[in-house]
Amino acid sequence: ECGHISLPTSTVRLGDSITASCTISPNCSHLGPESQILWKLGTQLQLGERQQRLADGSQESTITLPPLNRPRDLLSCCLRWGNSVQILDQAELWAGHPPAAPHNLSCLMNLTTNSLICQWEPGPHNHLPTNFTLKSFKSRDNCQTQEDSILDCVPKDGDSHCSIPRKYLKLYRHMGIWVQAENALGTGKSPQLCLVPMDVVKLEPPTLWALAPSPEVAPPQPGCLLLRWELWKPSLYIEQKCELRHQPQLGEASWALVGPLLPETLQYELCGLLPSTAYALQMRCVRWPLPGQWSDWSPSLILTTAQQ
Amino acid sequence: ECGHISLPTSTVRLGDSITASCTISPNCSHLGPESQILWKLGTQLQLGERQQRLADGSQESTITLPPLNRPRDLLSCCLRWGNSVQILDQAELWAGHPPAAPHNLSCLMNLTTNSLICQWEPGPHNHLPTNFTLKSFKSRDNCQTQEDSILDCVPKDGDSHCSIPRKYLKLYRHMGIWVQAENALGTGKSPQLCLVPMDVVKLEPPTLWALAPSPEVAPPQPGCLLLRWELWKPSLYIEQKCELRHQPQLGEASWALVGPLLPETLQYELCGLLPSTAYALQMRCVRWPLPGQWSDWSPSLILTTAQQ
Amino acid sequence: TPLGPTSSLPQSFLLKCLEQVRKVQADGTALQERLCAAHKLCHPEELVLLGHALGIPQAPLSSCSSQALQLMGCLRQLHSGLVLYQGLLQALAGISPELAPTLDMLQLDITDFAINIWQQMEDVGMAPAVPPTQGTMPTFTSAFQRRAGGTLVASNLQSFLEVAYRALRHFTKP
Repeated sequence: ECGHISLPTSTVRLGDSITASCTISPNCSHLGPESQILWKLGTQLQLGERQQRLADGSQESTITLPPLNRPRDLLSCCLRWGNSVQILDQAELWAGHPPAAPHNLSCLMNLTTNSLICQWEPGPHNHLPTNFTLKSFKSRDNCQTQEDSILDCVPKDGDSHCSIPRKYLKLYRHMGIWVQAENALGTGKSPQLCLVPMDVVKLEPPTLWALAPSPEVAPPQPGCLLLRWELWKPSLYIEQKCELRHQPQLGEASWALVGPLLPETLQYELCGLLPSTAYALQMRCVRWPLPGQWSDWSPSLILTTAQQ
Repeated sequence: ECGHISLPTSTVRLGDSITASCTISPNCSHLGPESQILWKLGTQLQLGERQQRLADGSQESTITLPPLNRPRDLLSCCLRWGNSVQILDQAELWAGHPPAAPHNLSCLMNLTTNSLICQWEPGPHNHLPTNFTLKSFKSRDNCQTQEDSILDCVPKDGDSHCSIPRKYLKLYRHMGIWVQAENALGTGKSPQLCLVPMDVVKLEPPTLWALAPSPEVAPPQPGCLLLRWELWKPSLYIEQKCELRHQPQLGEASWALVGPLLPETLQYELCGLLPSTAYALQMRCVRWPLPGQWSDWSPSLILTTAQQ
Repeated sequence: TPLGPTSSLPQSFLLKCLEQVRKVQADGTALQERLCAAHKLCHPEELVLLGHALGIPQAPLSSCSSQALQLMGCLRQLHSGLVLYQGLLQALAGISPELAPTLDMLQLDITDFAINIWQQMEDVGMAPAVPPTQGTMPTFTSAFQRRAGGTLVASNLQSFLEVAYRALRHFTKP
């Protein structure tokens, strides 16, 4: 090797400085006895503080660089050769911060993909290549003790979410989950969540239908509407309660809430409404009596009450 | 095994028939001495032509099925047991045709993905699971002799195109290419193409610009237009010739062709046009003098000639 | 919240069991529907003879039947029945590419359910000293036998779960 840069580390905090040394071996052909070693940081040529001849005849230059203020820079060890400057070795310098602890970690159990999807906020950019890993373990108690090995879920590059497939989950057991951010300067850990996948199931809203009058179904009273609804199919096995809200399509009317309602009803008469008025109806459900998360409100069903 | 169906083959041509036999072993518990073996094709129950007791005490029934007219069917060997019919074995029957030879094989060298993309027409559906493979070999001469091993390019399920990555290609050498279709009844081969990847490069059209009058550029004469164009960047290393066509935006006017034109022109004056008339201008290029494929025509550039 | 062996178990545990029974039933129904659609194996009663020949074991639930309803005995039988079905479903591995995902889901949910019961029995100090084993499993030697076996196992599982559901329903009534 003609020239070799040695560095204590190639990554420092922004604003820190680094001392580097470069050794030019004697057998670097065409080398004059007192060749001057030069340094290039980015495009700026600099002299080292000290250049000395080592026992084996090689030349060594040492330089303490100014505080690094760019996340990435190239340091070159050069030699004046005739009227050109020859690059003999090059090193990448990184400067940034240790990763902040990721925050706002939240998880939802998706019944369609059958996976636990967790997302988080990575925190401020630290200028360094940073790996995020979603770590989890199963627990028999409230996540005080770890029942088996830690599972790593590695998100795609740049993503701040990761999904744990069904086969790694125990749907009715506690699991501890946190996010770990790691770069060359350190590690940041989010606070640990302790959850039971089934308790964070993300339900899709039920489907609301108008009940058309038919021989079996008498037309609704004035000021009433006939409805029926069906649970989201993949959640049929989950016992739920639901809520209905309605709002007359008149200016700034507010929502009125009706509930709790049974999850499956073939025919429901909603009364106490204004006659011949268009109403927006929405419904949502939640796992109950076992813990769960409310689904979003269903899309609006617009129905008009009969005349007086 | 209680019952076992044996078949000469599980795939025949549509309209052919199959002779099957089913053997019921004596240790099939609850088996009466003269239990009757029945056959079910799809949902239709049938008796075998012959049922005989074998030396080892097992019963064997043989049946010649009617000509198969459905691509897929299920043949069941059954036993009357009390007043129920018990299924003891089941075999899948496939009926179809040997694959037709794929045709209209054509290939283009894509300079963006740097791969040779070939497509073909699979030919009529043969009702059987059929695998298509694009096969190719490199050749020193006009594909008479094979220089190295055959490369298989397997398209995604159901696709009729496959792309051979750059690292498997010798861009300036001949290669023999064909498509092979294979199913349980046979193989179909397309005619073989012999091509040189660079001779089938698919060029993107050049980009046409109007030349705005400026101090250096005198405004165009009446009945003339000032243009410039640039080759498609990834094809700059390829020597090309180009053609321009223009069409006045007047009813059913036809295209007029101007060419051959040099691939790179910073300033071109197109004259002989009607004054104060809007013209649609398009350009295309081809590798030249080496063989190549014309690019598509570029999108239209609409320019209006100056007044008289 | 540990409880003495005589009093009933935590309500939330029993509600979770009911939910898990419904979930496994839904998985089982999906498997039955696919076996019927893809392979025309829609009636388990057509496969009884084959079932005898294959030697498909059934799981006893005597302590869960209305005549001799006994909570802990029922849970123990329910748990060992689930362990048996875990083994039967493993023996069906390689049933067919189309059915594999459905079979995997059923296995995962049964395993979850079995673990929950076992750990609850441990928490109340009622777990048997030796966990139950699957016992000898039938060997399915052909694709057809795996599909026929799948139809029989799925059908037996539904009846097993029906009995368990009624018993658990009874135990959850306040």
